[in-house]
Amino acid sequence: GSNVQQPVAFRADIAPGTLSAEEFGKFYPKQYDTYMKNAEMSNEGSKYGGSEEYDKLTQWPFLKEIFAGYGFAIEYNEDRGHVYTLEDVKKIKRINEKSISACWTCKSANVPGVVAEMGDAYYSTNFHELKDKMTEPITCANCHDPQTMKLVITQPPLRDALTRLGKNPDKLTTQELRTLVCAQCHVEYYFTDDKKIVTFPWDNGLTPEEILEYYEELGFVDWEHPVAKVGEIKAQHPEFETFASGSVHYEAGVSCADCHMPYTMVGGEKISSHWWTSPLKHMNESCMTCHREGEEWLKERVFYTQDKVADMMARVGTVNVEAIQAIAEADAAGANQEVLNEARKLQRKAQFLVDWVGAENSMGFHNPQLTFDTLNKSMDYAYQAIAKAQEARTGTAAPQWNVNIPKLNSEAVRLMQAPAEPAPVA
Amino acid sequence: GSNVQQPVAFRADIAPGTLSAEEFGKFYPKQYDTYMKNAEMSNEGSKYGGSEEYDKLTQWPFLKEIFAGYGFAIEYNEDRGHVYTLEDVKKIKRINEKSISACWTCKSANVPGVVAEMGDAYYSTNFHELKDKMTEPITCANCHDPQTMKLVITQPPLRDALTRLGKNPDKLTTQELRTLVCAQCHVEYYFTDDKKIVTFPWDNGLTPEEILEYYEELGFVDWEHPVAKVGEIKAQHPEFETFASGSVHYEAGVSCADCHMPYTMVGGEKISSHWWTSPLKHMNESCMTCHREGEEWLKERVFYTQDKVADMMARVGTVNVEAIQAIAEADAAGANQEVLNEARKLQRKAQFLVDWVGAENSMGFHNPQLTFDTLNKSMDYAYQAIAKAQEARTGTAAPQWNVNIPKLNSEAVRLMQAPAEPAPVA
Amino acid sequence: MKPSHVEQGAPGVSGGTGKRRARITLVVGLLVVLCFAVLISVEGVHSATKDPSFCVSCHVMEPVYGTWSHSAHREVAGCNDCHTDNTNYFTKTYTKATAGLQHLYHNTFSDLPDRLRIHQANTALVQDNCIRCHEDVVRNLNMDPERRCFDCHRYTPHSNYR
Ligand code: HEC
Ligand code: HEC
Ligand code: HEC
Ligand code: HEC
Ligand code: HEC
Ligand code: HEC
Ligand code: HEC
Ligand code: HEC
Ligand code: HEC
Ligand code: HEC
Ligand code: HEC
Ligand code: HEC
Ligand code: HEC
Ligand code: HEC
Ligand SMILES: [Ca+2]
Ligand SMILES: [Ca+2]
Repeated sequence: GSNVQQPVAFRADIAPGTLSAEEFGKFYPKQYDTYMKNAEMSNEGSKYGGSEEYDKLTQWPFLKEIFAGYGFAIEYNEDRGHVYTLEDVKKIKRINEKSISACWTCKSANVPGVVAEMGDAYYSTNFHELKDKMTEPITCANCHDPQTMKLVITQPPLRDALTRLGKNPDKLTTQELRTLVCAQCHVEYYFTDDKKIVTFPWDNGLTPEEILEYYEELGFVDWEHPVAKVGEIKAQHPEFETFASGSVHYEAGVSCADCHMPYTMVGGEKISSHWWTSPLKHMNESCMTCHREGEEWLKERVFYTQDKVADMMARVGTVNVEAIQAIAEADAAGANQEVLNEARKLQRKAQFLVDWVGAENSMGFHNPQLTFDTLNKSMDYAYQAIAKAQEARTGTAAPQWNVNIPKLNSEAVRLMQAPAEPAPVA
Repeated sequence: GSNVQQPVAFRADIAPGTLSAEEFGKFYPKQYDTYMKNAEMSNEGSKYGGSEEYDKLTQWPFLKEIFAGYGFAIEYNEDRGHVYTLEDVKKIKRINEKSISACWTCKSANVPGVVAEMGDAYYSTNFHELKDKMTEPITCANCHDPQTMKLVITQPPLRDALTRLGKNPDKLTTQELRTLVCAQCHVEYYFTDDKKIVTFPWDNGLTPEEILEYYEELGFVDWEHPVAKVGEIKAQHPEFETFASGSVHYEAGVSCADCHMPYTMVGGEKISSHWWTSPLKHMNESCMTCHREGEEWLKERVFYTQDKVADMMARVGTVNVEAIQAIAEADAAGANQEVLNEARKLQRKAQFLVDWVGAENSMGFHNPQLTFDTLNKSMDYAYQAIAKAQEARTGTAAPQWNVNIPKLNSEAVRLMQAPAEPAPVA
Repeated sequence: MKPSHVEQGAPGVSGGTGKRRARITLVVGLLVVLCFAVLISVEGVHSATKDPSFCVSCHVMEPVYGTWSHSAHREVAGCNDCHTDNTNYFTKTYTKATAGLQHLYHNTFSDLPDRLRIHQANTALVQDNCIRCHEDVVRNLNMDPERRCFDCHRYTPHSNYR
């Protein structure tokens, strides 16, 4: 590697423990100016995302059905800028008098300090009890060491997860950090049963199927669906997992910051934009360094993927609702409960997978192949649930076809050369 | 445009009507040498394609079930080089004593001349009757005017299709021709009912769904499936349609020849390789002028897509077989025929769509998004067919959920501002 | 059939109308300076502007300079070998002067596009230069007149930069 160090124009020695963005802003006014743009609310340029605080349950009516009995069926909005976190978490109707402080975790720069103070007891403490301690939204302190301005992982759940996976959270490369500072929050999580600690389910791997398997092994349940009578799992904003499990951009070494914090010229100087929003609002900075085709052309490519994902999700969501109804109807008709429970198990898997795609905020762009795959698997499980529910009700099972499928050309050639061999079942 | 015309080194004035590759080869030995490589048989570099003549029915057992009652269930092989066309079409067990000459159409340079001679009567003439006239496999004459070596569309079916769509087959740009010379053969086709003319079903558009719609309007049937008792449509090698309906490479202006006939340095000069085979055998020439990442990296990207497509196709194929069995079982159990016929209609659609992907020879690479979409729609129809068949048998319908889904952020915002409006059904 | 949808991004240069008058005055000024230069010696200007180091005297030219200087072309083709019309002395002088003025104008008023992109109109000129040098290699090929060598040779010579 090169041993030429980039000269750093200026590093203020801000006092450790400083949290307020204004404080940082005094020394880094250019970054601060872009940070203030996070207050802007517009959907300009975006077809499925954007920053207006509109209702996701209106946009995707099937969500209301699959989330029935859970807070997400009451209020669920499109996300907006980092400066709104405190306002939004406080006013959302998902918060009730029994809510716990775990919900503050990704909303405030105060959290790491509070956890250092209170230990794991923080998480299960009543949400309203800690309201006064949460004075800051997401600020510079969430990602930067104030003294050196180096990127740091401050959020305890990510520090824990990395450590569990054998990675030292303080020994990461800059390029890793340019993604992992976002993975502090833009990840799927759950609360442990006992202490309600915010935990990332990454032990089997990062793909939706591996995470589903993790939850199955754990027997984890977020809530009981009142119509399907199924213990369900809720998926949340798995941007990092979707992106990092094999997407073309991740494999090309691209980081979240490359697209969401592009270098911008401000007064003849390059800085990292701190306006975290849809890159479709500033494709020229975000994409056109790497892509030589025109901006309009590239945007059409994004929409080509997103339109297909949105249509597929609409359909898969619908089939998921039908699965819930099929189970409910069979139940009401006095179906065989043993068979019906198999349907319920399938429904749970189907729902987690479609929820994954719905909760992921890029409408498939972060990893198109994986997103299509996940939706298709959801549809498969949902229809299997319907077939089982119908079987439980009518006593008539749908046929099954189980045959080994070689797939690879090498395997087909091998089988042709040894045709006598008995074909094992798939 | 540029006004510097490239000087063309040498153009032989080969007599019109010359068909033999050897004749052309005397004047264009470099291209001829690469053409001779089409005789090479190897699967090197390829996971799902390749040039060995192995059995596709072993590789994909579901194909045998969905093609039951049709020639493709008897023998169906992986395709190989252009020089084998005559040998392969003559020996394939799909050809019987009643086969027609339409089957010669994409196998020999003699065809355009024979059609000029015989007119449309050619197509329905007995296959064996014209055996002696078919002396050449695919040769230079299929794509080149011997006198000028300019690219020309020689195949009558493509000339007809283009003319029908209002495009003059003799007024195409070079870049268009670099794709359309392949579209002479690598396309979905059918035989018209009366004269058995080879026809391309492009009047509604090129996507699998538009082509399915075309066949539905026509009520076209290739054969009767003996188990499902459904009039089925067979899909064939829709490389062009898949590629040209919105793939990232097509929209970037890339042509078939760019990847399958890359420029190669021969003796200090560039020529177009005339070895048509899997580009995974020569990615350095085919891909690496446009793509900067390493060859191995790019190949992994191809496999990332292809592996997911192959797994999905295996699953969707299986569900298609189950749909056929569900219909057969319901029929055997004396089901309501009216409802069962609805199941049959759905099965026909499902089968065409999975067949499309199986018949397309790139395992999804030519257009990943469209391929995933097509497979997912096939699964949807196949499961609907199962549900209908079960309904026909048991009298119990699975529930339906029909709700308008706004999808777009703009639409969600609009609805929130006018909440009173009645929501139309999807 | 759409042969190609690849657009060469046109730099979105915008200027506030209020500043326009002052600018025109300045541009005239610049023109005068340039004409002087021409009067003194066209050759002088040519020699002053022939070296890539002249091009990179502008900040915004650094990335393309950097990528070029790591390319196979560094030893064999300078900026002007590709970016001016090399048909003859007059076309070379003309294209240098007009492009030079444009760049000077934009640079002086610093209404710089975020990402530099070659102007669509200038691609034909570059293309002609590719062919000028590589005639022997490509003499057999019959490329579409709309197609550019650098549609495929996407990273010749500039590559990408972050
Ligand atoms: C591991 C980090 C993390 C935890 C823990 C977390 N959130 Fe969030 N939250 C996010 C991220 C990232 C977003 C933005 C992405 C999105 O909305 O999908 C978000 C968005 C939100 C929003 C705005 C959009 C919406 O959903 O309406 C609200 C409100 C919210 N969270 C409330 C909560 C509540 C209540 C809890 C506790 C049950 C909670 N959050 C726990 C990371 C987290
Ligand atoms: C969500 C994470 C996050 C937050 C919050 C954040 N930054 Fe950054 N910051 C980054 C990343 C990522 C980089 C790029 C670091 C790199 O590539 O080395 C960066 C870079 C910087 C740099 C180095 C120069 C540059 O522009 O690349 C400064 C200075 C800076 N940030 C200041 C701030 C200030 C001031 C705030 C608060 C107003 C802030 N940051 C909030 C993630 C964050
Ligand atoms: C400390 C937690 C946290 C960190 C760290 C974090 N985010 Fe967020 N992010 C959130 C929450 C919470 C929201 C939603 C806020 C709301 O809607 O009130 C959000 C919203 C967003 C949005 C949506 C904004 C819009 O205009 O709709 C984007 C984009 C985003 N984050 C990107 C990033 C990127 C990129 C990084 C890393 C460089 C990052 N975030 C780091 C918690 C975080
Ligand atoms: C190659 C570019 C690229 C990379 C890398 C990338 N994103 Fe995105 N991101 C996008 C695009 C494009 C969208 C879609 C925006 C839209 O639909 O308007 C998006 C959407 C989002 C959104 C929702 C924005 C909105 O409009 O509400 C969030 C949040 C987000 N990304 C976070 C992340 C995180 C976290 C990472 C890293 C784990 C990441 N992104 C990596 C390009 C990227
Ligand atoms: C740091 C480099 C980099 C950045 C930044 C980047 N990309 Fe890419 N992108 C790539 C690479 C590498 C590929 C793989 C193809 C290739 O080799 O060109 C790719 C592929 C794509 C594809 C084709 C994938 C497909 O499924 O069709 C699209 C579309 C795309 N990028 C859009 C975007 C958008 C939109 C942005 C900005 C929000 C963006 N990219 C930012 C490097 C980048
Ligand atoms: C419109 C052009 C066209 C027509 C008409 C056509 N084919 Fe083909 N054929 C192809 C192409 C292209 C391939 C290579 C791609 C593939 O195998 O999917 C092929 C491959 C084949 C192969 C080798 C692979 C295999 O399928 O086993 C045989 C044998 C064959 N065709 C026989 C026939 C027969 C018999 C008919 C008449 C029913 C026929 N073809 C009609 C274009 C055509
Ligand atoms: C399946 C179609 C096809 C067949 C068959 C075919 N060619 Fe070509 N040929 C092409 C295409 C496409 C080009 C590229 C034309 C262009 O870009 O202008 C080409 C180009 C050429 C050129 C121009 C120089 C070059 O290399 O680009 C020559 C000479 C040539 N072919 C000779 C032959 C000879 C000799 C044969 C038989 C041995 C043959 N071709 C068979 C499609 C074909
Ligand atoms: C006249 C009809 C015809 C034309 C024109 C044609 N093909 Fe083919 N192609 C076929 C047939 C038939 C086969 C299968 C031969 C066999 O298996 O016997 C085939 C096979 C192939 C294969 C598979 C070879 C392998 O190694 O497995 C490739 C790749 C291919 N063609 C590409 C192209 C490209 C690219 C073009 C245009 C430049 C083109 N073809 C033009 C009829 C045609
Ligand atoms: C961007 C590059 C690219 C373009 C453009 C392209 N292909 Fe391909 N093609 C591939 C790749 C990669 C494969 C997969 C090969 C494999 O799996 O071994 C493939 C596979 C094939 C195969 C099967 C090869 C085999 O191994 O049997 C045929 C036939 C084919 N393409 C024909 C076409 C035709 C006809 C067109 C234009 C309509 C086209 N291709 C356009 C890259 C391309
Ligand atoms: C369709 C894609 C494509 C286009 C258009 C194209 N080239 Fe190439 N070029 C290639 C490929 C592929 C190679 C590498 C051949 C090899 O390695 O055997 C190449 C090789 C070359 C080489 C030789 C490099 C060496 O290693 O010696 C030169 C010089 C060249 N091209 C110049 C040009 C010029 C000048 C044009 C425009 C007239 C052009 N190319 C247009 C694909 C293209
Ligand atoms: C003439 C140029 C050109 C050629 C030749 C070409 N590509 Fe591409 N490819 C592109 C463009 C343009 C994109 C879109 C992304 C971008 O802007 O880089 C792309 C995107 C891709 C992607 C990302 C799409 C995704 O779904 O992840 C892959 C993978 C890829 N190409 C593989 C190949 C392979 C393999 C070959 C050769 C067989 C090839 N390409 C030949 C221009 C080309
Ligand atoms: C006075 C500062 C300056 C100098 C010296 C300079 N440039 Fe530029 N150049 C610019 C600016 C500013 C732009 C962006 C404005 C635009 O796109 O027209 C630009 C854009 C370009 C472009 C892309 C737009 C186009 O015209 O197609 C090319 C190519 C270019 N310069 C080549 C050169 C070459 C070659 C030289 C040396 C002979 C050079 N430049 C010297 C400032 C300069
Ligand atoms: C070998 C030919 C060649 C040489 C030498 C060359 N350029 Fe270029 N330049 C190109 C081509 C080709 C493009 C267009 C790239 C594209 O759009 O894909 C270009 C584009 C540019 C652009 C616009 C940026 C862009 O990516 O489109 C600038 C600025 C530029 N050149 C400046 C320079 C300067 C300064 C030098 C000398 C240091 C130089 N060029 C040397 C061929 C060349
Ligand atoms: C002034 C003459 C000149 C011009 C103009 C020129 N080249 Fe070259 N080019 C050369 C020479 C000489 C070499 C051999 C360099 C070596 O091998 O070190 C070369 C090498 C190449 C190579 C092989 C090395 C590589 O970078 O891959 C390609 C490809 C190429 N040129 C394409 C182009 C294209 C495309 C253009 C126009 C955009 C162009 N050249 C303009 C003289 C030129
Ligand atoms: Ca948003
Ligand atoms: Ca093959």
